[in-house]
Amino acid sequence: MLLEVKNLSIKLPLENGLTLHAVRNVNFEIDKGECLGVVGESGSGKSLTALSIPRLLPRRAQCSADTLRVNGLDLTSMSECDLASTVRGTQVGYIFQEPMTALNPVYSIGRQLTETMRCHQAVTGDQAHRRAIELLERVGIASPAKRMASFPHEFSGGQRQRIMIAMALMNRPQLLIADEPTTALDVTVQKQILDLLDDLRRELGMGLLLISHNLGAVASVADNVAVMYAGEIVESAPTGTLFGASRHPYTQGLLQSIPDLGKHEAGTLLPTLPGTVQSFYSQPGSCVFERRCKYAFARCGLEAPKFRAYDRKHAGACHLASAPQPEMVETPKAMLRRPAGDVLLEAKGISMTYSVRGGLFKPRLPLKAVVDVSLLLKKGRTLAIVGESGCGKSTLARMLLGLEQPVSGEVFLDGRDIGAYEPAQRAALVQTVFQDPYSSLNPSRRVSEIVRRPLDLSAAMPAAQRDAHVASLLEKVGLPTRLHHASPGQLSGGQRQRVAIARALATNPALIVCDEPTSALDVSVQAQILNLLLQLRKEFLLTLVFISHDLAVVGHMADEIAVMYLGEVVEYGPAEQILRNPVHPYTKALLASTPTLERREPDEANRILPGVANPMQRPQGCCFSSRCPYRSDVCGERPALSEYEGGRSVRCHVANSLAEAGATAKREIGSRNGMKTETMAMRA
Amino acid sequence: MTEIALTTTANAPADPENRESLPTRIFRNRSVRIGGGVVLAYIMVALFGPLIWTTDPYAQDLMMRLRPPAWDARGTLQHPLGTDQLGRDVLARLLEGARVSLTIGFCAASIGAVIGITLGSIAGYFGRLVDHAVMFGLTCKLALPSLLLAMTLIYFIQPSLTTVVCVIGLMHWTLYLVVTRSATQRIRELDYVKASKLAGASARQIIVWDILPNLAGSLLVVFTAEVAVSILAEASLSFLGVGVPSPIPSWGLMISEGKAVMFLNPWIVLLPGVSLFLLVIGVNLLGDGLRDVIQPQTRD
Amino acid sequence: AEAKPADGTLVAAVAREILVLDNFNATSRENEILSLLIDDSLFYIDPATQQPTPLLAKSFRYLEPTVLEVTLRDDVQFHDGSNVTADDVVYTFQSIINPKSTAKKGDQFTRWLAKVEKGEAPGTVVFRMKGANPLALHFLATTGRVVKRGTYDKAGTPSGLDVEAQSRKMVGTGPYKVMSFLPGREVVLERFAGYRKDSPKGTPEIPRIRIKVIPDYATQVAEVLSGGVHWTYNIPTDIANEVASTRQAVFVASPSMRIGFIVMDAAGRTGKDNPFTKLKVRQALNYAVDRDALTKQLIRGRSAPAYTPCLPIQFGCAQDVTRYNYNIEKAKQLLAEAGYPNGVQFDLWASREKETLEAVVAMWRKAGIHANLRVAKSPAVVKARDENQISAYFENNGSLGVADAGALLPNLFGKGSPSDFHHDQRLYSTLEQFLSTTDVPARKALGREAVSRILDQAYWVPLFEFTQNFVLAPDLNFPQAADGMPRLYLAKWKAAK
Amino acid sequence: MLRFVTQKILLAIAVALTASIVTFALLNFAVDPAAAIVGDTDDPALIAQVRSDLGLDRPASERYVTWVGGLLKGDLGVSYVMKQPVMEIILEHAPVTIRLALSGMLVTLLIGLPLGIAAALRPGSWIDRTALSVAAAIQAAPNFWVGLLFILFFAVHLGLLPVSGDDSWQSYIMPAVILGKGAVPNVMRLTRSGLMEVLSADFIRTARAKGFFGWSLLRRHALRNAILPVVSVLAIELGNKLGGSVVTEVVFAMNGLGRLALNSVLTGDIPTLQMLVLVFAVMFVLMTFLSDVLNAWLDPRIRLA
Ligand SMILES: Nc1ncnc2c1ncn2[C@@H]1O[C@H](COP(=O)(O)OP(=O)(O)OP(=O)(O)O)[C@@H](O)[C@H]1O
Ligand SMILES: Nc1ncnc2c1ncn2[C@@H]1O[C@H](COP(=O)(O)OP(=O)(O)OP(=O)(O)O)[C@@H](O)[C@H]1O
Ligand SMILES: [Mg+2]
Ligand SMILES: [Mg+2]
Repeated sequence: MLLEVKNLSIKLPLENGLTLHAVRNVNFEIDKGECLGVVGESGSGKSLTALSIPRLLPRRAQCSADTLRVNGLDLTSMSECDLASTVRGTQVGYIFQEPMTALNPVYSIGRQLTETMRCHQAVTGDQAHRRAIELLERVGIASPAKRMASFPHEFSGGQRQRIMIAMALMNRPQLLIADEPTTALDVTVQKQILDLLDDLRRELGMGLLLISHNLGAVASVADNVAVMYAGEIVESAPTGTLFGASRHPYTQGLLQSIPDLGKHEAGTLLPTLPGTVQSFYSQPGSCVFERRCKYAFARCGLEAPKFRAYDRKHAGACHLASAPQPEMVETPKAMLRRPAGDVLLEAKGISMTYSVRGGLFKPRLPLKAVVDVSLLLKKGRTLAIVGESGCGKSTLARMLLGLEQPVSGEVFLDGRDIGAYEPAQRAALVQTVFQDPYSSLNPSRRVSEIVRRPLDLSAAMPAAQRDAHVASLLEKVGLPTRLHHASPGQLSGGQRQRVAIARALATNPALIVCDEPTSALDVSVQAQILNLLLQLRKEFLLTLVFISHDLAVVGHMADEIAVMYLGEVVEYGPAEQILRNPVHPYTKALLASTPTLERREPDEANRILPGVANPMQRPQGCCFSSRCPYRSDVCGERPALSEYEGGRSVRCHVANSLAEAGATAKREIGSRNGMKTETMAMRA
Repeated sequence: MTEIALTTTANAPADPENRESLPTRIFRNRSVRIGGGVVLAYIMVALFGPLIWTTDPYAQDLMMRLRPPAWDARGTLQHPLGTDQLGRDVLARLLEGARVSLTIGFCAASIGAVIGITLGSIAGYFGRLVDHAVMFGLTCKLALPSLLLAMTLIYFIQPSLTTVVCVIGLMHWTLYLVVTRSATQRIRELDYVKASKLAGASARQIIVWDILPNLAGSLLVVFTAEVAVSILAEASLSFLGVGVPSPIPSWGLMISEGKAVMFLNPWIVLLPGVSLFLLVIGVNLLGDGLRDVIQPQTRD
Repeated sequence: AEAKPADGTLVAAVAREILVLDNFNATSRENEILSLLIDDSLFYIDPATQQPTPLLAKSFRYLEPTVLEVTLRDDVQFHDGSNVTADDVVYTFQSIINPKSTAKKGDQFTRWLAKVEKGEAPGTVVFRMKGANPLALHFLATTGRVVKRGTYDKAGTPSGLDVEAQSRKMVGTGPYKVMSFLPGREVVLERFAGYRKDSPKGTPEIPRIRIKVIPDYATQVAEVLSGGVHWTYNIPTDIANEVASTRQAVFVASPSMRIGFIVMDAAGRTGKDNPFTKLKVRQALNYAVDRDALTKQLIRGRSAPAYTPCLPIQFGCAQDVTRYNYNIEKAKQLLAEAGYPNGVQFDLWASREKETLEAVVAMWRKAGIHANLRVAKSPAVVKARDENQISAYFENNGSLGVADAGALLPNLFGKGSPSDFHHDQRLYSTLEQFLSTTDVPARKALGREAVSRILDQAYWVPLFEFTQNFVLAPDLNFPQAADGMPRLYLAKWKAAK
Repeated sequence: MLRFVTQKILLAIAVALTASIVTFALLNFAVDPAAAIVGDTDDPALIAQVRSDLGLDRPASERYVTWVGGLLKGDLGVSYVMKQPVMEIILEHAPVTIRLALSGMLVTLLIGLPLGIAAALRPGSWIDRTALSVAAAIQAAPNFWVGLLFILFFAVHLGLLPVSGDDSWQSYIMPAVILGKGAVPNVMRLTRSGLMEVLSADFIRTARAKGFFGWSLLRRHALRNAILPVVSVLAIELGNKLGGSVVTEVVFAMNGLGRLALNSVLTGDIPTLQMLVLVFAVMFVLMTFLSDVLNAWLDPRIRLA
């Protein structure tokens, strides 16, 4: 066994005197060349568990384990000095979540790479240098010899993550721990990094501990998966078993609440897990999932279930004798029918250019954040905007909201230029819900004040009625009454997002622009919020602009989709059409990279080229040409947005030939859906 | 050897149940308690001291000059802390001096606050040209040697308590400006400000309702720091003879006037010096404590 | 402390900056002290008699009451080794009275000196005065230094003169010569080897003198205590006493010939209704000051009460005149009579002597005189006075070190004086005569008349004679003089015990 | 880079110009220096003469133009009081202040850095608490008061150091400590917070995961990052020290720019004051420039961005 962890517990004394029992009785092991994926929601103790292996926990953390062995070395009794010289960086390589901050910004990457080797092995600088170049080459950094002298900030996030991987591999470790290595990255890059890790582990025969909150990411790489909840492993099994035949109610709930193309019908309510993850300040005397479990019975509240084996490699902690049957949520048929009304919002060729300074010594340069975007949204419809980070989604949203004036082009709201509205008039027509629930509520005000503010500002409603209206809104978004006058600091992310939604509804607007409303939330909470939005959309007859980088979420919500790349809309049309038969190479790549719970055959044809979308260095001509697998000479010219069948428009020179190939893709998706139904049937 | 704080995902909610309210945390802080106690004690002394110890701080008694404090063999109980070179009661002057120092500290810091916060929020909120203009003003202000200017202004305008307060206030607004501006710039970009804008709030409404309340803590910290700085500035200016005019019993002036006889009568500089020192340390402790509680991330 | 340094250098500290070396172009006391060291004048004031005695001069005689002939010695050298000649003397005084000269002391000469020329006999110089002047020798003694011919010449300037020529470098004739000078910081002097042995000033003993500017008394005192400085003056008595009590320093005091007084607006410059236009009010102020307490208990040192507007040591300053002895009752009564039964109220302006004046104000208060002491920098006081905003202010005057009331009263009470707050025609003419009569008994009578007039009219409140305090290193011997002029060339180190 | 430098120079000129106008206005409208210059004598004729000699009877705006014109020609004016070219006076006084500021800086660093590092390594420990209290005390003790106590104790009582002056290196010891102490809390806190922040940074965890620990971790990965904010403050602090040495120089009777400044105020020596303000302003701008450049040199993010 490469790594054996038995009965690992971690306690954290907090400043307010309590002790957080962050990780309790965790057991797992990894064999040589094997990959264990650990999944769980935020705060479930994944990182602490991983950090405890090379004993990198915070100093005040108290860690105890019956066994903690790497490659036969007992780590529990080792001194700090021995650990540093024999385990860390040599036996165990570690990759951290944040590629932006995990490298020291003031030293060149060459120095950071070579020092890893030189501090452990008697090698010359030259040898280390060569090894570093070799590894950089292997992880896919172009012209590595030249880039050795570069500093971390000169690389993109994906490149930095590759450098981190190279650094972890410098001393040929037996075990590689990757703590959310792709969370901060775009899906296309995420896919590349995960594939790289998978290749490397097979190639080098390393053990890999892959931590993620993204079940799809783990599904594609791991051999075995452990699900953590509130500091405990509640279920562990081989990947196929876990995703196909999970037995713990939490795992099941989690798997169902993730919108998945093809699994959930667009617009239906998602099965949810109520509430949020809990923290424990003492050894729990009950099942940790009891509070949120639909199947909980008396025993669950009295006794913590033992971690027991269901099967040879399948184990879990639950009192239920047999696996519960996953149930489907009924969606009222009315919710699915979305009538299209008059045009509510229209953008005509809007662009936004910022001027940014490249550096202290550099002059300001223009940055084209949004380029020539035209959209049309009818009352009652939902338009989704999707694209990777930095492609201009939020900027576009700000222009649609009238918060910023486009440098060229116009936005019409209800037939009138949005700039021509009085602020109060505009507020009654359009509102927004933001991405980050932590910055969208004023921390120095109470929840009720925050929701009341738009009413006070518009003064449309008599002051006496406002409080009652606020209470009814908060009721509608499902915020418990006891929190109506709480300050935002006391709310969880999901609750905050509910407040933000209530605020958006306060002036009873026709249009709500949601800028990534769920991307900061855990999957179980994400499902709650998506459901809430779906319900409200019905009840208030809302028109939505829904922004996201997650194609699956978009697919679930949208009637129409606009795919953005580097500020341009590259594909725009009805949702099913685009998801079923993407035409633009970028849409194709996006779809191929979106993690799903099944293992998918690598789609070599649509493998996007490595690189980054840098708005400061836009390629000549087609904005996607620098990463496009179908690139040819014609791409040096900017393609026009041309119409295709089904009311779809695509901005690509080779769209015609790709549309042909779409037929095959359609069939593929069809068969996948078929398989899906099969599995479900089997479980039933 | 070193401690690393685990960066939990920034979004992990602080456990709601285990958050104490800000006032509770403030009052539990040891620095706040000690510093606050000292400051409170000084305020009490300044308010009520002269009512209890009614000796006139300006009355001279030429026969009773340079008496040491009562515990010295040559001291008298009539002047518990002795007398100065003009035979004035040191205790009475110290008590009066507390009024002077506190008045100057609080008033000057408030003047600075009004200037700095106004400029800072305007510059931070509107950005661009306004910001450039304010920042240019700030650079000029920083470039001008403020002590030198303060000396010149006070000396030539006519040294008086009001002049000193105004000039010191005028010299100490930069920190407020910097803090307000950067916080405003940061908050301006936050989503809740955009939400307010979208709800139709005007710039003034946003600054007053959304931005400034969130700065209250930081500004309070700056304010305490500036109170200490102003008190010290007044003392220094008075010491140099270009501050509060005599015979007003400013501690700095008392030290300046007493320094010639300090070799044999060290209490004459020690007493006002210690009073000044303790007050400033109290204010600073209070400020540090507040900062620890209010902005734990920037904890020193 | 073992103060005497190995090389015998005397370190003297002065509070005010010495900015120029040339005493013609300076007005401060520090420059006078320095000038006595580096310059010899035609005459000098004998510290014992306070009378002018020939120094560079061999002898003198009046050819006429307004024509003075001075015979020069032929053995006097400048610091550069050249001899002092009649040409040098003529050049010196002709330059200073040149109407285009801007030298600060020029005024003091042009007031009485009309022309200077070479005498008929070799080595003689003739001074032609504007009128008979009883103080001519005094002035030549206190300010009559001699420079080398051509020193101030500078072509191209409007006057053809450069009054700053000796500001930084000095070729003098005194017992010490300037080795180095950092304006505002220090002057280092060294004994002048070529100084004539039989000079009445004597041969200095101390080889080097370093005059340091230390602006602060406390620092000066600390320096003396720690042995870094051996000579300081003007230290307030309190401090001096204290320091002396440590036995690490010695306190000596001498008279100063500097009188402190309060000027009241008898002329109604600030308005006809001001209380000081009433004689009784002015008298009340005079009666309500306990000068003895002031000098004996507060100022101390060699301070003495002043009952006359000049000092007893000064010629012409009669003492058998009206005397306002401390009498509160009388003061109250006078106030009541003047129509101020509830007392008077006014601002008393001053630029120095704050503590003393606070004591005076406290004394007055007992008689119902409520003065609000306003201490301002002297320019501000002067400005306010010249703009007629001041009805009473404190002033002091050192009579240029001349022991004669003629060096004091006409300057302050004479017509056109900025401190003329009386506009008394009778006094003007008395003083005019006092300054132009050379006959001794007649002058004495005129002096008495002026003094009594001033006192009878109570134009001033004379207060006290300043004390001249010195704090010295214990092993320094430094003789005092009645005029309070520090003569550092007389200092000696005491023999080691 | 060229742009950056030009911009900074333009800014410096603008700042200096504004500063000079402000000072000129303050000084020339508020003050009549003639009386102050004449000194003890108060002969109105003499004052009037001085006034016209100095050209003070001309309108202030005209004088300002003349003054700036002089500056451009390299003629910085002549002191009213000392009758010496102002630049000469300033150059004469500058060495003392520069020496003082530099030695003060040294004191600041020698105390501030080690304390800050020690405190950051053991947050919450007695070292940390002591360091913080020391910083608080240092900050609260008024310079002039501590200076007097130092003189009282070290110079007069113990006779170890000279009371005042600037003629030997010993006479710089006490003033340097006094001047240096002011910035100690700042530097200490910055070092402490900088280092603590760095130590909790992700890249330090990376370095630990690579097998670094203890001193080598600190030296190779933490210190440089932690020092960055300190460096930029130091340059500004040096500028402050140059301009803020008035009290120290007065207490220790040192002939530097600070005392020159006080004297110029007291004597109404406007040309010197104007020049001093200008010199300090230019110095400040220079120092900020220096701090920017230093930062850019130390921090590749700024250098190469
Ligand atoms: N240094 C720390 N101090 C206090 N509490 C901590 C610390 N580090 C982690 N925790 C707490 O321990 C629990 C588990 O944290 P951990 O970082 O292991 O979660 P995670 O599963 O990695 O979450 P995420 O997905 O957000 O990274 C959380 O409740 C967290 O708040
Ligand atoms: N105010 C601004 N000034 C300068 N550049 C900006 C500004 N706002 C956005 N940008 C730049 O414009 C580009 C688009 O930004 P935008 O926030 O719209 O992207 P996004 O698609 O919302 O990204 P994310 O998914 O990370 O939220 C980015 O390169 C960003 O750096
Ligand atoms: Mg984590
Ligand atoms: Mg965004």
